[in-house]
Amino acid sequence: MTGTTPFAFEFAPAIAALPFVSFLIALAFGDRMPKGGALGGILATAGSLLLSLWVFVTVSGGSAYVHDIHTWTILDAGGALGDVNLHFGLLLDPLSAMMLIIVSLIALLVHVFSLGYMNDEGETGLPRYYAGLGLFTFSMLSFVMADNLLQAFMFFELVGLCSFLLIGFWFREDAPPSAAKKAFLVTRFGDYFFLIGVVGIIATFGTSRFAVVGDAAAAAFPVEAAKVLGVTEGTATAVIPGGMDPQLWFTILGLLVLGGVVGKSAQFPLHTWLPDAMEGPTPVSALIHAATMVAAGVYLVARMYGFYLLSPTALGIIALVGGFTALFAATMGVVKKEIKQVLAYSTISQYGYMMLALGAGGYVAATFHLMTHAFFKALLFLGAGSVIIAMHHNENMWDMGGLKEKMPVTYYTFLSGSLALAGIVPFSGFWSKDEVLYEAFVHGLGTAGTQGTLLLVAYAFGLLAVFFTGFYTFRMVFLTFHGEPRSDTAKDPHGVRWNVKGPLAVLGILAAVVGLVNMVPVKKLTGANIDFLHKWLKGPEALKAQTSVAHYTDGDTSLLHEGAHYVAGTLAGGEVGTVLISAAVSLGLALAGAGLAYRLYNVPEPVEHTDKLGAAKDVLYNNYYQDEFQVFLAERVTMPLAKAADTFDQSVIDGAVNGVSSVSLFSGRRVKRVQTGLVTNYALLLTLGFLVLLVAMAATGGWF
Amino acid sequence: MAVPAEYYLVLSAGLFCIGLAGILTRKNALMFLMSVELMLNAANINFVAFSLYWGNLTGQTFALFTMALAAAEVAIGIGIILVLYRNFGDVDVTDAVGMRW
Amino acid sequence: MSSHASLFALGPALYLAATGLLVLVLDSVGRTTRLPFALGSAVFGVAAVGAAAVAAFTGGTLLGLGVGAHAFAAMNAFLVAFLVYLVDPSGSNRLLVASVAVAGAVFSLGNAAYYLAYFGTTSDAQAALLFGDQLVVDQMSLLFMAIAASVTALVALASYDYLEGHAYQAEYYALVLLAATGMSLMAAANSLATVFVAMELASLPSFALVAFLKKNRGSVEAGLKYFLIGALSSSFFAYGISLVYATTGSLQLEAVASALSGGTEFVGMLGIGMLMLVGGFAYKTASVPFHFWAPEAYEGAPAPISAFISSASKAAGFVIAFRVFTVAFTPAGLFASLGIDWVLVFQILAVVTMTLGNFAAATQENVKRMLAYSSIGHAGYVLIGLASLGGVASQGDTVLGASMMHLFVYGFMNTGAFLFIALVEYWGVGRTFEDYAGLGRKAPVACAAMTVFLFSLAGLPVGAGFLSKYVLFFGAVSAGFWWLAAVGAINSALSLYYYTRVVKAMWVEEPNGELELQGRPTGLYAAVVAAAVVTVLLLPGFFPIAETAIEAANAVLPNAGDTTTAFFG
Amino acid sequence: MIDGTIEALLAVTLVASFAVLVSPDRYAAKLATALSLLPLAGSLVMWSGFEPAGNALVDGESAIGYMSQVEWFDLGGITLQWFVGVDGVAMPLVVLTTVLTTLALVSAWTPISERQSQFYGLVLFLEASLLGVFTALDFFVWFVFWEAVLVPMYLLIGVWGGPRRKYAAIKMFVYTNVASLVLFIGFVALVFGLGDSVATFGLPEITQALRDGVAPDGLPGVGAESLKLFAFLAMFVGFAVKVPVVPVHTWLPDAHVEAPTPVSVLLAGVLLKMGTYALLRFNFTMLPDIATDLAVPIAVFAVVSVIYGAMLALAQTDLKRIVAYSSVSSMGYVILGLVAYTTIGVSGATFQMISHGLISGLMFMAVGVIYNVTHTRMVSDMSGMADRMPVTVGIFVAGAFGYMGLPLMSGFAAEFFVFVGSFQSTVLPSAPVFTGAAMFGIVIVAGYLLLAMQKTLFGEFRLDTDYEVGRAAFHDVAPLFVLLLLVIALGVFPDLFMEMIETAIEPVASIGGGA
Repeated sequence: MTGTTPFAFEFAPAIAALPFVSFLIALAFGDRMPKGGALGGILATAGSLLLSLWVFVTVSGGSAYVHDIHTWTILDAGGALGDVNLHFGLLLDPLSAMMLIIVSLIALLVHVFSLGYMNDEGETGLPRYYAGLGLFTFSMLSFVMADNLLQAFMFFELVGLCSFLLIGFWFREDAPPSAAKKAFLVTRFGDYFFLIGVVGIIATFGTSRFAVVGDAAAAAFPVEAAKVLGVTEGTATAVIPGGMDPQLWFTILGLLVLGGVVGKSAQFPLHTWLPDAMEGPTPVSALIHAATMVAAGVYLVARMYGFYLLSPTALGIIALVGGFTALFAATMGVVKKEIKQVLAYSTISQYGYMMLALGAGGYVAATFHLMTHAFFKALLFLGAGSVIIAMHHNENMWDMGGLKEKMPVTYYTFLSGSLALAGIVPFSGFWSKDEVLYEAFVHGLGTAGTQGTLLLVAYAFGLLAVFFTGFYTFRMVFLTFHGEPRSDTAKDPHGVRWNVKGPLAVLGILAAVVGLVNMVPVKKLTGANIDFLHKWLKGPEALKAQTSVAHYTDGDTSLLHEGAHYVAGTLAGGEVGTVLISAAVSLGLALAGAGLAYRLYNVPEPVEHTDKLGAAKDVLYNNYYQDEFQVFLAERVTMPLAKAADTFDQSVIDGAVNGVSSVSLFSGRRVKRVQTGLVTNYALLLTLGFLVLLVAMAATGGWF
Repeated sequence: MAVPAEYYLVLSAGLFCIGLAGILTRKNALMFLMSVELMLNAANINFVAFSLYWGNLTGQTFALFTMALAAAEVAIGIGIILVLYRNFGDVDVTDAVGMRW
Repeated sequence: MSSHASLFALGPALYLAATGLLVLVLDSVGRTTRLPFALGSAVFGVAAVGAAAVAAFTGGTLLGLGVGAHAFAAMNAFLVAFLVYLVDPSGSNRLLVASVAVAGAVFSLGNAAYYLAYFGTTSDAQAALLFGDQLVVDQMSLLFMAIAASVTALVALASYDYLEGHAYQAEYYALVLLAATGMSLMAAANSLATVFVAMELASLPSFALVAFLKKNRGSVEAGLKYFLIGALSSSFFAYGISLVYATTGSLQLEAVASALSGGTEFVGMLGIGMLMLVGGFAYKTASVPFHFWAPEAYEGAPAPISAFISSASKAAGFVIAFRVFTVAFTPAGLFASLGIDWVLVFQILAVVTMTLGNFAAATQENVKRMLAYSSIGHAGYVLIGLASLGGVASQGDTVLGASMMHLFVYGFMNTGAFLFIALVEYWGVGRTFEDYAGLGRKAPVACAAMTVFLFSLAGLPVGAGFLSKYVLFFGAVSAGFWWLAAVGAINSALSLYYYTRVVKAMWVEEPNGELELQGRPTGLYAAVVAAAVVTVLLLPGFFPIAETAIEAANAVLPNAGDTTTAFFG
Repeated sequence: MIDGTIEALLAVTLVASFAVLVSPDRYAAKLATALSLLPLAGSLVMWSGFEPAGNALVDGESAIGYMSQVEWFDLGGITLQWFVGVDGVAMPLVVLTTVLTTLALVSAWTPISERQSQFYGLVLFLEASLLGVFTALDFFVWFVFWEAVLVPMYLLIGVWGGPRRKYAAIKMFVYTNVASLVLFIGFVALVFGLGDSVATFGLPEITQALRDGVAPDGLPGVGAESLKLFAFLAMFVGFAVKVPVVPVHTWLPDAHVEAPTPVSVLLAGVLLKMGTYALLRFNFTMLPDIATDLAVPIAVFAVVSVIYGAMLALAQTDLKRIVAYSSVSSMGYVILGLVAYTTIGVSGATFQMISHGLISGLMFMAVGVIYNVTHTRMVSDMSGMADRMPVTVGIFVAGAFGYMGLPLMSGFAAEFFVFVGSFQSTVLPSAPVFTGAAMFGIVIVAGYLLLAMQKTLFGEFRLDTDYEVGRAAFHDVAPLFVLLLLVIALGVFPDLFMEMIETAIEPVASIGGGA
């Protein structure tokens, strides 16, 4: 940070505060306001967007910003750590600036879209809806701007709450509350590990700051960790429990935090909540369950990437989980009937890619894919929302067909998003996904030993998933828009208004072109310096602090090399050849998938071809029985255990308590029988008692 | 001191036990009362005997007290036995078992 | 000081006796002629004033103060009686005799309090020894005289309503007062002879009082059992005295102690004798195994008499036990080495008594009988005071004092509880827990008072019973007998259960059927409320009681209190 | 030396209690509520003017605010005294008590229709006793108040409770009384073991003596170390019942289920804290060496309480029982924080007392408001309550998330502090393992609360009543709202209490040798 604080940063807290105000307004006065509080939300998110853009511009001008806004509390940890300052703060750097724009933009668009999806459809409870959106936007933006892990965790949980509230928006029905519960619970399970991680990091380092910008006095845990491992020089302050090997301990901490990531970003095995979350209103799915909240996990890994880079094991696991999830979810997407279900599995799959990228050292690739995916997936969801409006809230694709002519705007924008999702050049998804796969490929090739093998396996998963992605995407497109209408509503769909079409148009364009910001293959081929995103994330020269991507990726001294020991390799054709081969293979697979979909489903009267899958069909329909497994865990293991505990508690523990009382009363009833009522008995007992005392005294007194 | 003190003790203990036995075996309230008198007199024997043994008058004086009190006790006792008879129609102490446990 | 002068120190006892006689006199006077009485009263009053004048000349000594106080009190008592008589010469004597009885008891109490204050404020105050050391008036005597007097006052006050419609009321009060006299003398008894005589003086009227309701089979049965067991116990006691006398040749307690200070060859005889003495005390205090009379006597007797016997009589029984064992059979260690470990006997008695009392009380259906058993339980608690004397010697005064504190407080809370029963009997409400259902709504004040008594008995801090019980446990622990305290604790918890049953019945349960209460008997109410107020006030005002009790214990324990002589000056 | 502040606080509350007891039923509710504002205001004034830093027991006079100390009487060489005052641990609890009492009184307006003056009077009496417990610094004074709490509690549950109120009330009464007796004997034995080195029952003096390394002389037949161990165990058992710690917890669910709403609020909100407060004051401040020796078993009890309590809550079908068992679970965190012996852990535990007081109060009140309308608390009986009572349900949901430890609410702050503190404990072997195990509670708590909410609050509205189910009255909802705001305020600004707590805890934790 140079000189005085740029003006934009002074206003940065308002980015989050504005939606919070809109939340309060919607909550308090929503039912007395036009549009149920939507206008406030639109204004607030628009304001946030503008401020985000301002911050973006300021950051690109070479400034970054860390600022403590509110000291939560200062804990006295004693010993080496001393006072632990827990606070809410801002970290504005290229990564967060980019993410701010994504979030506020999509939030704005979703607010607008909701006018069409919710207000125009005459929903009740709109103030609650917009309050939820406002609170979510606030939480998400605060999460993005967090300068420490604790704050990140807090808002990570809060977005979970908003997700819960919005999934369960239609609480009068049975399915949404159930889905909401599941969403919160499954992510909570992940957050459990995350929280241990946060606690562990704070207990280890005495701070949970992500980065040090400007202020050298403050410590940041990735920096300290690197010092402990000797990757960077300096004296570190860290308390490792039980004299554990620091490397191992950091890996454990990283994996614990990863638990939250896996939950929130719907990675295997905690992905099961996301498809259910589609019970929520579609704009919510677009905002929360596609573009932003689900991205929080990935964003978090990127945020503390410097820490993960110190642990090759953690990285390997991230890559493997990501690659596997990408493939695993994609296969499930191919048999789904509801349009939103397809998109849900697709979302899981795409976040798998991002995780793969992060695990493979592709920091920029992951971030890039995060951005493009945010746009095209939000677009697809909103498009699906438009279709759902048209279909009177029937989501079954087998009831659709031929909507292309009836709703051209929706169709073309949806197509744009689909092309991006499938990874067809030159749509945005191609560029980002290509880079993801490329990173995994080259690092897999170059890195020796198990690490490299692991990356190659993950790469293979990802590559295979490309084919399925192409297939399910276009199966969806063809079933929805092409062929003959297969139901009465599809013949005469409900129209949509500007408030639906507008956001679609914006996102449609973005989905098509946003990939151009980072055309790495083109750069490699032509040498043109058009990897703008790389440059952006790397930050201006003034900003090459620990947060910047340069530190992660550039050269032999980068953490990627020093910490994770990743080395880039190439195939026979050198770098350019590798780029080309990689791109060609993935594009080819995508086209193959799309082509298969075209053959099977782009017909007037498409039929299900799932029978050809044989035994695999049931498995896929049932999502690999993952839900069943989790339900089994909940209902057949946990509940009986709880009931058993309850029985034990009531019978044994409480039984003991009641037993003491019963025994006392019982002995009381026995004892009082001594009092027979016969005075001669009393005389006898009295005499006997006296004799007993006499004998006792004589015995102890040694009279005999 | 012709008779050793132990003999008096044995005598009084015997008397005491006889009285006690009477109490334990008799149901008639009057017999009960008489047995109590026997026991008190057992005490009196001791007092008188050991008064002699110790050479002071304390024991003898006390024996007088005991007798007076025994008389008072009997007076009260007879009164109670009287109302017992009126209420229960008998002087059998085992009749009065209205309260127990 | 001369024994004649110090006779006034026995004032509390004398007052009770005098009042008892006065009651009889008044009663007869009312029936025959009034004038002699009026004249007699006036003469008494003048005599009292004269005595006061004598006091003025001899001021400064215990004697002088004593005369002055008695004179003043006597004058007042007689003037009150006289006035009552003059104002309502033709009315029934009922109110009169009751008032006189109450007044006499109150004066007795005032007297005791006065002397206690004297002891408390005079650093070199000496105990008064009377009649060749046969009687002693020290703080312990006075404290227990105060207990007897306060219980008597409450009982007399309550009896006014309770006896409505009964014959022989004057005799009733006279018996109560004479029994109370006996109890006061028990407190002062310093020889086995006076102990025995005083005990009989207390017992004999009590027998008659228990059987006072001549046409009530319960009352008669109670009287019979009380009498029979009492007679049996007193023969045990007399025989025990004779054996002790046989061993030591003496009845006066200090003389017994000095005779035994070098040990004795008649260990067996002495041991049996002492055990028989224990039996006598156990009978008087309703301790196992001489307790069998208690449940029936308390249940069958008129409720005020139950209150009287279970509070005052029990306290009197304890005071002689305290005195005999701390003065005559001391130090405990000597007797333990002789093979007569009386502390052990009291430990056994304490444990068995409290356990039996509380366990039997827990399952009663009749409230009065429950209280009877609980009274046995409390005897067990108080026995801890004697049972802990063999431990840390310097803490003996704490634990013995704690026993006295408990008895003092017990005198109010237990009396109050039985008087509440009297109130309920007056109303004709049944005797079982079920019958008490919903009583709290009909008679909130009385039930609130009863709640105070019960919780205080259970050791909850709504009354001084909390402090006295915990000081007792505290003392036991301090003397090293934490296990006695633990047994007490178990029992205390159980007692909470059954006391609460009454509270539950009164406040929690719904009334079954029509519950109509006839009348608001002023005397009963006054007695119950007074007892409750004192019980509560003693909680913050516990200090004087504790101080007095510990000093009293200190005075009788020869080797205790070395570390605890410094009290608040 | 009499400061008069705390005396005034106690006296005002007691007088208010008696005034309400004798007032006519129809004025009792409003009168009690109005009068309860006096101690509330008093405690807030005390809080705002509170300055001392340090622990009342360890740092002595300088750490005690509003101190009064007068000798009362002497007992076996030990002087009993009137000794009251507050430090950074007691002050928040005093505020908690007054705040919750006022709110509980308001929440009683609807459900309590019979014998109102008695009810409100007893609640105020309860408040006075509770205030006494938290301000007393002499053992005997403390014990008087400690036991005095039971009396109004018994009556409040017994008279105004549910169908099994008699059983529940007597169980609570006797169970906790037994515990008191045990701890009494343990503590007194300890004090006597100390011999001449202590002359009073003043907690600071006893603490000082033990801290100065005065080894108890022991009692006849009991050595010094075994006496300390014995005293520690006796007190631990005694307080554990009150907390309650598994396995001596079974009185609590019964008491909660039967108690009327306002009483449940105070029971969960304040009474349980008496146990943990006492554990902190007695066991952990006075006998740190024993506490650290026994760290592992105590931590096991803590973890078992957390997990087992949560599992029990999962199995319940009565909303109140769910919240009751979850209290058992939450109080386990307090024990964990205490045994950690780090400043953060013990402070966190103290903070959790406050936080749990507010949140559990909120939850019980919310369940009560729903019950006022539905007349049932069985999960299976109702569905879709959100349809009819949107505001109440909204606050219920917020409170439930607070219970789950949602950030920016006090529960998260408290649990987080406890976790950090116990994680870095040097006293507790394998501290991270214990911490991690206990933390699993946050998953189960989410499980049962979400499940219960799904079944009762959401879904289609269904409730078999012969009357129209309407919204709750304003005065029913208002206290909920206030509590929610407080929970959030403490979640965002934990330093409202945390700072003063930490200054008071630091000397304690440093005894334990923790970081």
